[in-house]
Amino acid sequence: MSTVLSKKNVPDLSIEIGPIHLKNPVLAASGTFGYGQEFEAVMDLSRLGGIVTKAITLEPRLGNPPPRIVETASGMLNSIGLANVGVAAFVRDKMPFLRSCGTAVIVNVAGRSMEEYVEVARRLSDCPGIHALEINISCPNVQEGGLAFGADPKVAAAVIGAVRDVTQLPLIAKLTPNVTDIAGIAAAVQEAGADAVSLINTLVGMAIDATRGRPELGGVTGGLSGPAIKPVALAMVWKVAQAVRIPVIGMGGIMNAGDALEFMLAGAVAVQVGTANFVDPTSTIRIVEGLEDTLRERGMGSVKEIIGALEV
Amino acid sequence: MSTVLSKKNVPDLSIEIGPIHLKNPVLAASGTFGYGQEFEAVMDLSRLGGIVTKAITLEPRLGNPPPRIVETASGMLNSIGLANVGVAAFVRDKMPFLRSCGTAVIVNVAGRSMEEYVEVARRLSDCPGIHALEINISCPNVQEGGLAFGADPKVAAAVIGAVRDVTQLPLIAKLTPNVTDIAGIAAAVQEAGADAVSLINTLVGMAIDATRGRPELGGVTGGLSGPAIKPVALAMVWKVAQAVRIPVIGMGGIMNAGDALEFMLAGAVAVQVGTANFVDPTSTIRIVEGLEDTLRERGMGSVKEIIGALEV
Amino acid sequence: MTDTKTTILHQERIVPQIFRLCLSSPGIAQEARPGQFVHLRIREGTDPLLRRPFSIHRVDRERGEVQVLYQVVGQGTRLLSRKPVGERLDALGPLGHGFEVSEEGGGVLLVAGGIGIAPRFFLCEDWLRGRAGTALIGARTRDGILCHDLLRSGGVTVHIATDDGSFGDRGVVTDLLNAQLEAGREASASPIVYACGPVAMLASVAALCRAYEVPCQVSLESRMACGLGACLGCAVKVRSSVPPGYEYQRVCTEGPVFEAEEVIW
Amino acid sequence: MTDTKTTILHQERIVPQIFRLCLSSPGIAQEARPGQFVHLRIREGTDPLLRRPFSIHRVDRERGEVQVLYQVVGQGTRLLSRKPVGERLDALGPLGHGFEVSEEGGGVLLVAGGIGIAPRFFLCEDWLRGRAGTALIGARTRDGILCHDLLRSGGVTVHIATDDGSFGDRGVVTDLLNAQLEAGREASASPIVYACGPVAMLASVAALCRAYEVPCQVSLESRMACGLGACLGCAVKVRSSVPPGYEYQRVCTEGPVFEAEEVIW
Ligand SMILES: Cc1cc2nc3c(=O)[nH]c(=O)nc-3n(C[C@H](O)[C@H](O)[C@H](O)COP(=O)(O)OP(=O)(O)OC[C@H]3O[C@@H](n4cnc5c(N)ncnc54)[C@H](O)[C@@H]3O)c2cc1C
Ligand SMILES: Cc1cc2nc3c(=O)[nH]c(=O)nc-3n(C[C@H](O)[C@H](O)[C@H](O)COP(=O)(O)OP(=O)(O)OC[C@H]3O[C@@H](n4cnc5c(N)ncnc54)[C@H](O)[C@@H]3O)c2cc1C
Ligand SMILES: Cc1cc2nc3c(=O)[nH]c(=O)nc-3n(C[C@H](O)[C@H](O)[C@H](O)COP(=O)(O)O)c2cc1C
Ligand SMILES: Cc1cc2nc3c(=O)[nH]c(=O)nc-3n(C[C@H](O)[C@H](O)[C@H](O)COP(=O)(O)O)c2cc1C
Ligand code: FES
Ligand code: FES
Repeated sequence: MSTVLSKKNVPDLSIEIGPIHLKNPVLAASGTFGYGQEFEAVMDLSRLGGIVTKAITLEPRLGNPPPRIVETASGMLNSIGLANVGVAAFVRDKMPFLRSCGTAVIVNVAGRSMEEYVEVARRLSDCPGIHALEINISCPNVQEGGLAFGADPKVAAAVIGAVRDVTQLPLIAKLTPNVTDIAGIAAAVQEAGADAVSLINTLVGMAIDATRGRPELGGVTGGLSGPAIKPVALAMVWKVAQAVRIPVIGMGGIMNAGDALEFMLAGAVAVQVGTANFVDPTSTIRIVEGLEDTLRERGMGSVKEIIGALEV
Repeated sequence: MSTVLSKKNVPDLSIEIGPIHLKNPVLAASGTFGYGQEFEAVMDLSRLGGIVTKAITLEPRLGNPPPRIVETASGMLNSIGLANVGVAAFVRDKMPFLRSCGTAVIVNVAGRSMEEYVEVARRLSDCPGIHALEINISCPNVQEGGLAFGADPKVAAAVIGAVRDVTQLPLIAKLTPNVTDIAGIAAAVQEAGADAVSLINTLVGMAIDATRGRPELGGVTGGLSGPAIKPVALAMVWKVAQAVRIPVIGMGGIMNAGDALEFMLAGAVAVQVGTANFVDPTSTIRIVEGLEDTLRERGMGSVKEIIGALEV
Repeated sequence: MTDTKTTILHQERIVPQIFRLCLSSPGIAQEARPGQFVHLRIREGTDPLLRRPFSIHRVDRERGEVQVLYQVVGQGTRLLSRKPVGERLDALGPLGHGFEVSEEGGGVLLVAGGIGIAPRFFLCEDWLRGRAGTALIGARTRDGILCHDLLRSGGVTVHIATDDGSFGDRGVVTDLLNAQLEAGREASASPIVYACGPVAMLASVAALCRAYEVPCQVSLESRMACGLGACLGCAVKVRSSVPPGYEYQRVCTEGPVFEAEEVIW
Repeated sequence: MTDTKTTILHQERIVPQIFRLCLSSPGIAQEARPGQFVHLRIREGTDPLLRRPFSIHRVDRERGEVQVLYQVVGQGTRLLSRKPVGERLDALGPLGHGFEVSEEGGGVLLVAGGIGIAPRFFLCEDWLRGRAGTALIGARTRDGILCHDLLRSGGVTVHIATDDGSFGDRGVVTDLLNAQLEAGREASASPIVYACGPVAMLASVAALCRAYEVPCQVSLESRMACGLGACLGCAVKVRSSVPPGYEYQRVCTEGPVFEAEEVIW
């Protein structure tokens, strides 16, 4: 009897992103959680819905010259520039730990060319323990490609289509907000075979040191993230959720469970938490707990009841 | 002798926006300063570089249903919806006061159709005391038109071209940030005869009341303004200033003289101050004073020395 | 209108979540009229960004003091409640269009729900001295009933209702109003009603007053940015004689006090 | 690593713009090593959003206390300086890779510019007890010379230089270092140098040490987001044996203390 009751009191946080089953809808966002290990000392990683890795490219990349970050009002700009160990070292040195975390592993894939995306995806397909690939066609911090791939629906679809051909892994297309019509791009990657879309990546932004008359960032412009961009992210998630059939993963400025709820009400099946990890490294877990509390308070059995439940 | 010295100590803040001469580069932004009169009790309006009015349409407009505003992290969303008295009442009831303010008057023009823009501009051309028209092809808060006009370079150019044909007044095209390539749109309106561009209007955003599961705004989505968007605005101003020959007026999250300097370093000839007027109604004057102090500290004779002086 | 760096003279918690804040501001104290509000900048920096509006609860013109009675409902009011005595506070005010108090009619009926009592008090002090006044105060529980002692000692007849019956009658404040209006009708004494409180309550009060053909002024709230009439953010829907039959007015300028029958609820 | 709600035990202004903050945090006090830092969340809300890193200045392991010595340079440090005793502060730490202290060599030379003295002090207390140590402290004026008394009473020989000659020698701290290294060469005693201060000073110190072939560790600063090695935001350029001859390392993880000759200035 008591087990039944207590079972009833634990709301079901699990969700599906196409073929991927997640124990809860809270993922750590790419580029903000390293390769997972960096947060091991402060939290139990197995409580996460999943970890999205820093972008992986074919060769190791050093990234952009410093300064790489600067704080802005309720946000931050970064111009890290896809610094990463490269796919070979990732598979060899980082995957063993990630595989052991007890949570879903989603690898963020970036490239300078269509061929690079394809090759990275192909190599990751052979690596056990990867639950999905997030194809980053939206990074604003690299000169060649990156943003260009995600800003045009045809090019975006071509990249996703090409990657689709070489891997069985579920594909999540990560979209850029720096476009006129994000819903059109979402629809295009859906047609090209994406299993889900995730949005938003950072907004292009800039900060200037007025005293020295120079850009604050080594990369001159950077990507804006954090609470400042939440309203923009939410509007785009809502728009995209109405435009596509595939699941939408929402992100942008999520700091707490209330923010996560807003994205899920707007139609996101899951959320990613980025900048918040820097402010409070246990943000993701606080959000999981907060969602659980909310469901309990509202007497809801499953987090799925919230998805897209916004009354307009 | 002393007059010469003191004269030398007063830096020259005046600037030109194409054919318009302004006593200083600080304007109150459209929609945030009413028709000027609302701020009369708290400040000396003649100290402003200029006032940009709330958008004027052909007929009076009631605007969107409340709630019309909601605060977000370091910003706010508005869905006012171009509520205004209409061009006839504006000319009759609002211009007499504006004309007497001792500052430049720029009228923000909006419309549902190309014809409406043209007709409003035509009627304003006959009204004395207007220094320029700011053609608002970028309002995100109206269903028909508004955003659509500013999101496509061809349509944007067509609107500006059509208005150009009916008025001798200097034309400032106000651009939306909700596009993939704002520099392309700036170039298009330049070719169509705009004397200047101003940017950015608000970013499309949304907020949700997670408790009630409803949008916070009566208009569902709204326009994001305030310090949160400053990095986005600055990046766009910098980009556009490099892409066009006509003067650029920068805005988006300017709260103090330091912010204004950042925009001018990035290439803005003048700035507009919007949301800051709500936080401190004397913001514009504080910024004028702050610019003056900065020039004096740096021993600069004219504010023009700062424009576009960013070292990248 | 003055935009002055006021100083916090004292601040006390009256009941859980409700605070009384006393500011030194001779300019605002001098000019303020019942029903007007002050627009407070909670703290420096950009979070929270906008000011917060609060009715003027009470003024002491001689000492140049202004009081606000407020409830902690979110980040801004929570931060306000933690401010120490002596701190400076940026206040804009007095703003808005207050109560219109007519000298005629059969007495004044004040109706207040919860924190809605705040502006009511200034009204009593300022205008009622010596005149017959009745205040009807409602809240969910005993803790929500504020200022009744002060009102009584000011010569006002006070009736109280709480949802749970923990103080005064069990019921809602509109029950009290109904009784008063009914009694008034029997006595052919038509009062003026001044109401402030949650929107649902105000709508009921307005409906009752219309039914009894009694004039009623309500004090409305809405989210505000400028507080000066410039942003049009605080719009409220009111009747209009021209199509489409309604228009929007600004709570900060045409209001916060409106004739109840003008408002479209 | 602990992420603990610490309490402010005391906070005092030492000279204008420089404050000493003492936190209760047994966990951090226990684990901290010289050169490591704590990452402090300045206040709730989103402005400022990110934490601020500060070197651990001193710890009292028995009492579970951690001290930070900081200079007010912007919004975050200004807000920190206003925090009252008793307030909770969210601290992440100890973070980073501190000084490597070798047991050999001819004595220890500490070089500090301005607020760069902060981590130096912990180093002295923790590692130097009984060993020969010399501290070279530089600042623009007298007011910038900190902790010299404390160091002296800890048995450290202290030399001071100020730009304006208001305290110690007139000149810069690298002049003092030059003299020390020259004297050391004559005595064939090669010291280890530990340096902390503005980047320009560190670069000069590194150049001098290289010229004298003396090992040198420098403590670097950079803007930080996570402090945990995850964001790659705190990158600093260091030499690498593989093309293109350099790479980026993380100040929060591989640093803040680096071998001076690794750093590309
Ligand atoms: C003319 C006027 C007079 C007022 N007088 C008083 C008063 O005397 N005492 C008092 O306690 N409160 C009064 N209010 C309400 C008060 O302004 C809000 O409670 C306050 O702004 C909330 O700020 P917050 O940051 O704590 O809450 P937030 O975190 O901003 O919001 C918390 C909740 O309060 C709601 N809210 C926010 N701002 C307003 C607003 N301006 N009006 C109504 N609801 C709002 C939000 O929608 C949300 O549900 C008045 C409002 C107006 C417009
Ligand atoms: C490992 C490490 C240890 C440090 N130890 C100390 C210490 O013991 N005592 C001390 O006073 N300061 C120390 N600092 C510097 C301190 O972190 C900054 O002064 C502080 O973050 C500034 O915050 P703010 O909000 O007051 O200034 P802001 O308003 O953020 O900036 C003001 C100025 O300081 C610069 N700045 C901001 N953040 C940093 C940063 N992280 N590093 C360098 N410059 C920065 C900005 O570019 C700007 O010019 C340390 C920094 C690092 C990385
Ligand atoms: C420091 C930093 C590095 C990032 N690196 C990547 C990346 O490598 N790949 C990617 O797809 N997104 C990257 N992002 C974007 C985030 O994953 C996320 O889309 C964005 O920050 C918005 O979410 P937030 O506001 O919660 O941070 C990065 C963001 C930050 C702040
Ligand atoms: C309440 C409000 C109303 C606005 N109305 C208009 C408008 O009528 N026409 C227009 O071109 N821009 C309008 N804007 C946009 C501002 O003029 C400005 O472009 C934008 O707010 C960014 O500047 P800021 O961050 O300084 O506010 C409005 C902005 C706000 C906040
Ligand atoms: S709050 Fe701006 S018009 Fe009322
Ligand atoms: S601060 Fe994030 S990696 Fe160093």
